[in-house]
Parts: sequence; structure tokens; C-alpha cells
Amino acid sequence: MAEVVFAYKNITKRFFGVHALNNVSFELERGKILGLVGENGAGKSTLMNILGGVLQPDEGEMFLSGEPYVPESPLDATCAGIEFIHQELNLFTNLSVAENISISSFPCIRRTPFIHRRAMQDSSRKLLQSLNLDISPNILVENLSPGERQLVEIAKALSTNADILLFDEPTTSLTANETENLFAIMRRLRDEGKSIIYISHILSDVQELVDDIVVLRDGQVMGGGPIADFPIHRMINLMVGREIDNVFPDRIPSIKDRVILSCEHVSETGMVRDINLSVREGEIVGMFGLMGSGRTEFARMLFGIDPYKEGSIVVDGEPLPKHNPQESIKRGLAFITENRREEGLLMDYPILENIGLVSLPDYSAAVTRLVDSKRLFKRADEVASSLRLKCNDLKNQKVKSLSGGNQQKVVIGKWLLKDPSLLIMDEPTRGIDVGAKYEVYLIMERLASEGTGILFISSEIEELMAMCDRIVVWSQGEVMREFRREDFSQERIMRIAFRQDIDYDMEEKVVVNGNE
Amino acid sequence: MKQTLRPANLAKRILMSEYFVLYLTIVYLIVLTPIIPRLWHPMNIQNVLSNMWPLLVVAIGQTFVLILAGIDLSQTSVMAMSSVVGAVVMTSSADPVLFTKSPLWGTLLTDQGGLMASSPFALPVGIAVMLAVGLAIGFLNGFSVAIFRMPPFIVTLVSMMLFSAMAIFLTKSENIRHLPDSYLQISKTTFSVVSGSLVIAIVLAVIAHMVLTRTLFGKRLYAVGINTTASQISGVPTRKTIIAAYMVSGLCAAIAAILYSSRLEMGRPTLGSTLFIDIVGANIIGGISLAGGKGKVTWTIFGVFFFIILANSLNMLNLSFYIIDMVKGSVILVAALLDVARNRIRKAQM
Amino acid sequence: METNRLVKFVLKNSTAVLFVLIFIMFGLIAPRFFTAKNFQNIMSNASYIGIIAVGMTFVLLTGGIDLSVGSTMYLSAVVCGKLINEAGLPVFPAVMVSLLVGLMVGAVNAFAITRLRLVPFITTLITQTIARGFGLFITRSVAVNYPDSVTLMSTSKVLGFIPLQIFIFLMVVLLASIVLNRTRYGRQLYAVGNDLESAKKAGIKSDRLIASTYMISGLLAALGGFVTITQIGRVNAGFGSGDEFDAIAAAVLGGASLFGGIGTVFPGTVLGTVMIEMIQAGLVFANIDIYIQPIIMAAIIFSAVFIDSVRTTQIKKLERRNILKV
Amino acid sequence: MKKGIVLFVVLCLLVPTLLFSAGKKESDQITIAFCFQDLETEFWVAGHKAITESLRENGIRVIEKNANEDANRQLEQVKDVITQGVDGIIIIPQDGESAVTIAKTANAAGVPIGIFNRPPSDKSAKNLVVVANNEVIAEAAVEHMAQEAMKLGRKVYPAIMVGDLGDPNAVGRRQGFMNVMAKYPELWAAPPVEIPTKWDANVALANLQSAMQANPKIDFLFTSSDFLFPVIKSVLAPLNKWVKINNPNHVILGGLDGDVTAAQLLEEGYLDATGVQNLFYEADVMLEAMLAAIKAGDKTPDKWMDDPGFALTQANLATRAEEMWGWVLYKEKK
Repeated sequence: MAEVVFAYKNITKRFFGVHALNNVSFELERGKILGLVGENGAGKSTLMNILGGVLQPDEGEMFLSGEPYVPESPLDATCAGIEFIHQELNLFTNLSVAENISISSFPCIRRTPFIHRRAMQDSSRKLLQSLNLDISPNILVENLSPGERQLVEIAKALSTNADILLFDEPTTSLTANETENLFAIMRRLRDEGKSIIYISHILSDVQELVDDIVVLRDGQVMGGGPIADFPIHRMINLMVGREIDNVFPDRIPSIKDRVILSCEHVSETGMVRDINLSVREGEIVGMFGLMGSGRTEFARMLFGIDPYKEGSIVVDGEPLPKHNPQESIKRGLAFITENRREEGLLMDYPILENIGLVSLPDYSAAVTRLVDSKRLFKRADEVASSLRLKCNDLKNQKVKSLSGGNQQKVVIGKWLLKDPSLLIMDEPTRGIDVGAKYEVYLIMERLASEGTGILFISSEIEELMAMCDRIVVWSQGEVMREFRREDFSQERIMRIAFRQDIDYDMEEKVVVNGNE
Repeated sequence: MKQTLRPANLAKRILMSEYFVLYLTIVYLIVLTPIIPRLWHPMNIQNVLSNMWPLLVVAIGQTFVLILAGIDLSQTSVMAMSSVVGAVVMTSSADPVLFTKSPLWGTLLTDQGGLMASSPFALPVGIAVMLAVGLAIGFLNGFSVAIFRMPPFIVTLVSMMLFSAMAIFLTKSENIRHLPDSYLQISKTTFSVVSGSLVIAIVLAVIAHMVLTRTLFGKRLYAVGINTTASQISGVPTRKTIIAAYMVSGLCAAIAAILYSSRLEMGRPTLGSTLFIDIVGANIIGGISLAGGKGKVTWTIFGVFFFIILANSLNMLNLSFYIIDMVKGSVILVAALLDVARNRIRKAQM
Repeated sequence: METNRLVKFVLKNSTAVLFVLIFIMFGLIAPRFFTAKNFQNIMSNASYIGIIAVGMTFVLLTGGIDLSVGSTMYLSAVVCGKLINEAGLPVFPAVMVSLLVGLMVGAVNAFAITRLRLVPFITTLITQTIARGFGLFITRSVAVNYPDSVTLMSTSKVLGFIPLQIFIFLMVVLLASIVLNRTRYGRQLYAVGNDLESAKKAGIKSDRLIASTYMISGLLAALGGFVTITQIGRVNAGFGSGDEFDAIAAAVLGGASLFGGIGTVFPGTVLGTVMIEMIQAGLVFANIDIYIQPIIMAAIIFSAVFIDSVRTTQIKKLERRNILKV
Repeated sequence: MKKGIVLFVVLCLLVPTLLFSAGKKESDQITIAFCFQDLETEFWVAGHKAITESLRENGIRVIEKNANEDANRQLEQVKDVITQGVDGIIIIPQDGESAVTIAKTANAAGVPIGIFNRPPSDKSAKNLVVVANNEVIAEAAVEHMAQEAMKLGRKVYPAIMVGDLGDPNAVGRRQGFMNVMAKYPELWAAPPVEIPTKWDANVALANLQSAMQANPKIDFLFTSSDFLFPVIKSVLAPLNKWVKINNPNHVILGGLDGDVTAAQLLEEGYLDATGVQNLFYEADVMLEAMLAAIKAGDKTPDKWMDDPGFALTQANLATRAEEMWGWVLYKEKK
């Protein structure tokens, strides 16, 4: 019998009389990875906050190596050897990597307050090496890519030699090989005797990685045990409380002839080279590639956020000259960005205002520019209900109080109000739970069937293969190849994205545009 | 749920109300009533109101910029500049002894007065020029902030230095008198409280309120204040919005200059030079955050009202001027503390 | 590649480059500007506002603001003078007490901001009013004169060649730079200014840090006040008023952000302070019409900030990741 | 509990407020409001003291208002004291133009108003005026300096420390200096160096230092206010130019205000001349005229009283020193 490192016993937590957690008990064993899955709002984060000392349980106890454990602040958790790696990074962009790693406990020269820089850099360098991250410890975090930042965050947690590590959706900003790398590291840590709790929405990852699993729903443990007993469909059924046969909706291709978007020879120094791409009415075109392969950068140029040097973009047969987002929106483009918080939403603003933001000019009078709030509200309400947005009060509730899935629906909703003819979606399902993902897919399917062209950027190859009519594979700023739906092959797409297939690829690169 | 605790409930509701600063001011007035017998004297009410209108106008302009998470230190210099320039246009005579050293002498300003001296159009042209000065300086600020991405604090600090110096330079420190009567009438009261200033300030406040709450520009202003990047991607013309906000700020300062210099009956190169703290202070006491995205015209009105009442009551109390500053600071402190208390209660309720 | 490097170097050091350009420009107009004596004058005149600006930099790093420094200067200088003149205290203990006064004003700010959760802008505005009011109350607004023993200090030289005020300034800058760059405290301060919430999560005692910055600011305001007293020998009722804006302008001109997390004492704030002082001196050297001087001053500061913002975007462009394979 | 603390704080602050104001009762006593513009230099402090003390000695209740150099605020304060029903108002206006506007306000309310030290810019309002002409006094002081310079038998290098350009007194003093410059064109080796001070000792220090560095030959220095003498001393001393009259290194030095420092420097022989406004005289005549008007029931008295002012120089020190307010205070101190 393995040693139990940590245990929840009958934990109950209520907010305003509502159960957030109801009598939750489970154990974490030494040298094991425990997967924790559940939809958003199932109680995962409350559970973690209790572990971290941010919240105190109303009832129940926790035990650390058999001893009662009553943390009162995050500091207590750190002292007890528990470290968190959050989905949202807690990094300081104005400090160096080494400083970030040792921010809580700078090594000092003897007993002086002066930082022992050499020691700090050396220990950071070692940690970075152990994570296979080849960057200087002196580089500022603001110069790092999201994936690199995530690894720095992990290095920071490892630096304290914690016994229990908690990973909350650590892979959302990682590329496939970075994810693989991370998993290898986690396995190694496990083998060194650390205990890990791993929270993720990507069930295939969970299945691949963890030893044990606990499934939560509505604040209760629905099931738990060795991962072998929990195939993915069982996890899903326990999480959503109903039978879901498919993770993806059926895709009924509805491609029309009219070309909505065509780009020719779009280039920008250092960013993308000679991009040719087209999207037709009702078509979903996937863009796959590693982080930093140019997909997102290209999408931003397309939408007029960043400039490009050469090439032309034609929308609906009319060329779109050097432009800005306003012009793009006028021409029927819409852009759901990869980071909702920074670029998608006004978190401190009510839902209605967020949904209405893009189409405000359509609802304002010609001269006075007075906004017709009633009409706007009516339309926003329609869209919200068509998206099945769960909220109490469209007018007054702030977006930040919504769950990730519902926030994403607000972002989609604000563009739907404009009836776009081309929708660019950059990682639209990142960080949202299975149920919400499914709903996003349904919306995409519905929009496509209504004739909207969709440019779908994702790092999850399964969803691209399930939803797209074509997939364009990117690498290092170039489009490497294009696959039609009938040619989809996970292995080949991955190999091309990693440039392990160059020769093979060159032969077939003749097919560039879908309409050739 | 606990409806039984009536008084506590009421206290809480007052504390939580959006009109809290107003209630606070009223309580303050009630407390002071027995101490200052002349507080409610019609003449004092008239004083309070005539002090309030110009400050309100300029503070409303600042509100627009604060919503953007910006700040406009140059409002005071806008007031000085437009006061001087407007007076140069309108004045009917200038003393050669005072003004021969002015760079404007002989061209725009002579002993016969300014360009529009004694013309029936002096008033409309003068006011138009004043507003144009405000808009122009506001545009410069906005342009630097929006297009060159320069920090608003420094941009407006520099334009404050620049245009204050310019206003003094233009007249070589002299005040310009002999303004048209029609202009001076703006701040004259009829029926004891009604004045041109009152009408202008109230109309402006109503328009500003409508603009912020109902119009495209208003809604976009808040959006840009909360998250500029997200707004830009959502098709908000962020640069235009920013420039417009600074222009509104300049415009309001110019209107305030009209009211102030009409009341002082002169164009003054140092007009308003000490007002900045009052302007921003009134906004912040009213509840508007320097961090942007928050603010209402009603809040500004309450903040200004509070500041004006405070200054007036301190004048009426006849405290020794050695301690008047300390008392003033303490009262603002209390107001700020109460504001913190209610924010805590609000958070606890969430 | 080499030219690119050169461009980068110039851009990264644009403030310094501009500094040198202005220096040369004034030198060409008035050759005496180039003398060592003049540079010493500029430094010694920059020292007091520089010391205050260093304190301001600490506060700005946390995203705060301290509008009370001018009044703190006044109050502590008044206390110091009164102690020397009326209580007959020797200079050294009197100065210590006056530094304590500055520290206390800072502590009041710190308490109100971190415990009572008042906004820094309002808090320090209140202490600005109250501290000056208190000083006026003590003096009845009469000027306080300092004995020669104090004013003689301004002519004393440390190590035989560094004037005292410059020495104090340099010490403050050195100490502050070490604290900000080399100590746990300093680095955590940057972290707090960058992201308060994350800093709290990382176990940084952010309230303590923020509180300490206001105390440092108060202390340095008092010290700056004393440094200038040694030069001017007398404190009248307007002493220090408006200096908070000079200090903020110096720090911001040196690259500090009002939103926190960005800024350095050296070269940033020091360069900002000396630059302003140098322009002012240059205008006097060039014997420019006194009505035009402030206009030129504003124009030069504007162009400095303008160049700074242009360079920031250019550096971003240059440092943008190159994702294309070469 | 939080509310309790808040309530406590409110009470703590209101109680002293009440106490401060409770001590003052309404009575038949004559009340005069004294609205001054600021007290930043010795001159204003002394002026303020002279007036308030004379008023109180006459058994008059005084209400004091400080406008902190803001004409608008002063107007508001005057309106407020009128509301309180004062019997008379004495103001030190920010400038001559705002003095007119304020005097008209008082005229309209039927309260006698006296204007001190800064003349109203025209005579459209009815008011008592006691002023010294800054330009004339400055000119007298600089004239004496020029005479001293002539005795040297060579050309001299003149400089002036200019006050805040928003302050009409500063501008008037500069004008007085310029008049002398124009009067003896052959005396000057170079055009005058103008040194901005913004009425701020620190600014004055920095700029004077630069000016002396740029023009080391300066040997004729006029400061627009006496309060800057300590600054001048700390700049000139290291240059070995802070020396008494008749020393070859002496910089011909003049000022204006006639404060205590100036008195001391005159006596010690560092200072050549200072322009003096006869503060005590001004306070007395103002008070006399005001009380006469109040007693006669004259609501809009109108009278212009000049303080001739004069330059106290090394030449007339023996005879006229007692007329300088700073001298009197200096002797009292001694």
C-alpha cells in the first residue's frame, strides 16, 4: 500500500448558502500523479484554493502525511511544501527569468540583504536545463513566448523543492512538443517521489499522464480510482452527468462556390512568407502549427491589427487595401483572439456592453450618435440565448464573473451581432470545459451551414480534424501544406508541422489553394 | 434577508448609494447650520453657486480624460491661454503703457483694442476663438498621447508649462480689461441665482451625461479606458476616441475660462493656475478612479459640490488661516475614509 | 547586422544621447557652459530635487504617487530650524529629528494607503495640505533662518573636492541603486509594481513594501530639504511647494512609469533630474529672454519624451521575434 | 464595527472644528475682513502683521483670508465675507485688475473696501487705496546703485533677478530697473542679464549660479525682492564676491522690500541700497481712512493715498533708517 501524502476528509464549502463543495474526500499518494477533472464550476478551483490556504472549508479536514493540515494563507501552503502552477501565469514581466524563479526566496549573500546573483543564476540555469528550456536566466520575461513563460512558471514551482505539486491547466499555452516535454518532466518528478495533482480539460492528456483520477461534478466526487478504470467516455459521462456519445458534432460540409477571402503572396519581414490562402462561403479552414509558427501573426495581419509588407488580401472579390480592424469589420471580418482576457473582453464591463461593442455604430443614430439601447439589448438578448449563454443579468453582470466557457460565448456573441461573412477563431476552445467546447463546435457548425466562412486556428489536432473542411499546416512562418478533409492524417500533419517530412512534402506542395 | 434591522439597513443603503458624496455633503451642511448662521443666507447660496459653475465645467472635462485612464494637467493652461486670447480679440482698448512690450502689440492688439474691438460680433467671435484654443490644445495633447503613445501625465505637464508660459509671454504678464458688456453679462446673476454661467454649466453637464451614457462616443470611451487593445480589435477607433476625449477636456477648460474671466472681467495669463488639485480632487472624491473605465457626470457634480461647500464653509467659519489647511485636509480625509468604508462593505457583500 | 546593433545601441540610450546633444548645443552657444565648474553647479543644484526624485521613484515603482513631498520638505525644514534656533539643539541632532519628521509624514501616508486603503493620490494630497498647514501653524508663516554653521556646510567638500550636497546626492543614488537592483527588497518592489496580485500570491509582503516606499520618500524629502537649506539658508512659507511635480517630472523623464514596475534610479531618474537642471542652466547661459525660457524648456522636455516613446516602439520592432527560418 | 470607527473619526474632526469657531461670538464690535494674497515672503508677513495688529489694537475683530495667490479664490473669499456682514474689507489683491473687480463687488454690496500695496488698474471702482509704486521705488534703488557705479569710473556688468512673471509687482520692479538701464546707456559694459527666480529660492539659486558662471564679470546686481539675499550670499561667497562696499571685488548690490535681512546687510555694509515701502505708514493711513469711513457710514469711500517709498542707501542710512520697517524689526530683534 502506497503512502498517503495528502488527504481531503469530508470537505464542505458553501458560498451564500450554495454548496460549492459537498463532502469531498480523496487521497493523494506519494509518487503518483492524480488527475482531477470536472466541468468549470464543478468545484476544482475551490478545492485547490482550500488546499492553498486561500479559502477555509466550512466543514471537514485535511491531512498532510497523516498530520492535520490547516493553512491560513498561501504562505502556509508554501511552507508545507505545496506548490501551484496556475493556468494564469504569475510572472513579473519586468524581471529576469532567474529573478522570477527565486522571487519568493532570493538567495542572499550570507546574512546580508544582498542577492547572491551568481547562486541565483546557477540554480535557475540548472532548473531551466532540467526543463529543456534553452534560454538565459538573465533575459527579461517580457521577451519570452507564452510557452517559455509557462515553463518558467513551472521552474519557479520546482525551485522550492515542494513535495506536492499542483498543475492547473499547464498546457494551454504550450505547443505539442512542449507539452510532451512537460509530461516527461512530470513523470520524472513522480519517479523522484513527488506527488502531483493535475487538472486539465484535455482528457486525452489526462489519460496519457495520470495514475489515478478523481471526477468532480457540482461539488461532489462522482468517481475515482486508477486511470485504467476510466476510459475517456466514462470520464465525460461522469463529468456532465449525462451520456455524451460524441465529443464533436457531426460535420456536414456545406461549402459554396463563392470565395469570401483570398490572400495572395502575403509577406512580412521576419514574420510570414508568401502566404496564399482562400476561404469559401460555408467552409471551415483549419490552421495548424506550433506556437510561433506564424498562424496567429498571420491572422492579426489579415484582420488589420499588424502591418504586412507585400501581397494582397481580397474579401468578397474586392481588394482590402492596407487596413485597420474597423475597415475589416466593415468588410465582414470577425476575429476571436487567442487570449480572451487581454484582447477579447472588457472584463470589468457588463455583458451587454461587451456584446454590443463591435456593432455599436449600427445601433446609433446618424447625427446625434445616440445609441438605441433598447434595440441593442433585444438583439444582444437574442444572440445570448441562441448561444445558450448562462448569466443572471445581461445588463449589469460583469463579464469577469462568468466562467471561461461563457466568457468565450460573449466574445463569439459580440461578433455574431455583426453577422460576419468570415470568422477568424484563434484557439476558441482553449481553457474551457468539455461541455462548453461542444457548444462552441455546434455554433461553428451552425454558422458554417448558414454560409459563414471560418478560419479556425488551433493547437488541438483532434478538433481541427473533426471540424474542418481543409487544414493548412504552418511552420516557421510558412504554409507547408494543405490537406483536404479526405486526406486528413494526424501523423502526417504533425510530421509536417515539425518539419520532419520536408522532402515528402515538397513533392505534394503543388496543391496550394483548395480551389485549384 | 434580515429586514428587521431597519436603521442599520438604511445606514447601509445610504453608505452604498451612488449619491453617497451628496448625502455626505448634506450631512456636513446640516451639522454646520447652527454654527454658521449665514450659511443659508440667499447671498451665500448665490456665492456657492457662482463659485461652483466654472469649476464644474472644467471638472467635467477632466472626467472624460480620467475615464480613459489618462490625466490632463494642461487644463489650467488652457484656461489661461483662452482667457488671454479671447480677451485680446474682444477688448475695446488696451493701455499702450502696459502692452507695447507684448508681441501682439501693433498687430492683433492696439490702443484701439483687439481685432473685434467694439464690433457687434466681438462676443461670438471671441467665444469661438476661446473654444478653438481649448480644442486645439486638447488636440495636441490627444494627438501626442494617441499617435505617439506618449504618457499623458508628461504630455499634459509639458503643455501645461508651455501654454502657461505662452499666455504670460503674449501679454507680458499684463491682464487685459475692457471686455464687452455682453461678455461680462454671462456671469451676472438675475433672479438672485440664475446666470449665464448656471445655464451653460447645467446644459453642459446634461450634454456630457448624455454623451457618456447614451452615445457611441461615450460607450467607446469607457471601453478604451477599460481595455484599449480589446477595444481596438473590436473595431473601436481608439486613437480618435482618445484624441476626442482630450479635446473635450480642452473644450471644457475653455468654457470654464469663459465663465471665470467673465466673472473677473478680464483676460488673465495666470487664470486657474492653482486649480489643478481642486479639479482632480473633486473628481476623485466623487468616486472616479485614476485607473480608468469608471466615472459618471453625476459623480463629478457631487465631488465639485463637496469641494465648493468645503471651501465656502471654511471661509464662513473664520478659522485662523494657520489652521485652515489642516481642517480642510481633515475633512477631505474623512470623506475619503468613508468612501473606503463603503467600498469594503460592497466587497463584503459580493 | 553591425548597423542594426548600432541603431539598437543609440535607441536604447537615446536619453543619454539626447542629454549629450543638449549639452553640446548649449556649449556651442555659450562656451563657458563647458566648464567643470558649471557642471558642478548643475549637479549641486540638481542634488536636492534629485534626492526627492529618487524617493519618488520608489513610490512610482509601486504604481503609487506622493504629492506630499513638497510639504514634507517644508515641515521638516521648519522643525529643524526651530530646533536649532529656539531649542538650541546642535545641528546634527536637529537634522536627525527633521529626518524623523519626514519619515513620520511618510509613515502617515503609508498607514493610510496600506491599512486604511485610501488612494495614494488623495492620501498624499491630504498630507500635503496638512503638513504645510502644520508648518505654517508652527511658524505663523514667518521665515526660518538658519545659522552660518548650517550654510557653511554647503561650501564644505568631501574628500577635498566633492561638494557636500553632491556627495549626499551621489550616496543616495548609489544606495538606492544597490537597494533596487541587488537586494531582495528592491527586486520584490519591481514585482509588486508589475503585478500586485501575483506578488501577493508569490508570498511577497506587498503592503509592507508599499508602505516602506512612502517612508523612504518622506525621509528623502526631508533630506532633500536639508540639502537645499544648506545652500539657501532660509525657509520661507513657500519653501518646497510645487516641488512634487518637479520630482515626478524628473522621474518620468528618466523613464519611470506612473503605472508602476518600470523605472530606474540610475541612470533614469538621475538623468531626468540633471537634464532638467542642465536645460535651465543652459537657458540662463544663452541669456535667452526670460519670457521665452519656459517655452523652450517645455519644448525640449517634450522632444525628449517624444524621442523616448518613438524609440520604445522602434526597439519593440527590432526585438520582435523572427519566426521565419533564415 | 467599521462604522463605529468611522463615526469616531468624524466626531474627532468635527469637535475641534466646532470648538475653534465657538469662541467667536457675534457682537456690536466692528468687524473687518483682511483678505491677503499670500504670505510667502517676509514682506507680506510683516505687512500682514502690521495690519492685523493695528486692527486688533483698535478693538476691531479681524477675519483673515488667504487666497493662496489665486484671484478667483480671493473673489470668492470676498463674497463670503460680505455675506457674513463685515463692516469693511481690506485686501492685498493678486493684481490691479482683479482689485477692480473685487472692489466693484464690494461697492455693489455696500461694504467699504481698502486696497493695499497693489494699485487697482483703473478708477472705475470706489475704494481706498494705499500703494507704493514698485516701479518708482525700484528705480530709486537702482539709481543709487548706478551712481555708485559711476564712481568706479568704468563700465559695469548689470544683472537683475526677476520675480514671478505672473506677479505685477515683479514686473513693475523689473521695469524700474530697465528704466535706469535706459537712462545711462554709456555705463553698461553689456546688456543686463536677466535671471528668472519664479519667487522660488531654489530656482533663484540655480539660475544665479549659472548666470555668474556664464557672465563672471557681473558686478552690478539688483534683486527684485530682499528675501533672496541669503541665496545671493551663498552664490557670491564662494566666488569671493561677497565682500563689503569699497572692496575691489564688491558687487554693487540692491534690493527691494526693506526687510530685516536687508537692514542687517545695510548696517554691515554689504548692501548698497534697497527700495523701501513704508509698511507701517501704509497700515496706519489705511486703517485711519477705513475707520473714518465706517464711522461716517460711508459705504463707498474713495481715496488714493500714496506711499512715496524711497530707497534706503548707504548715503541716507543715518537719517532715514527708522522709516524702514525691516530696520525697526531688526533693531527690535537686537
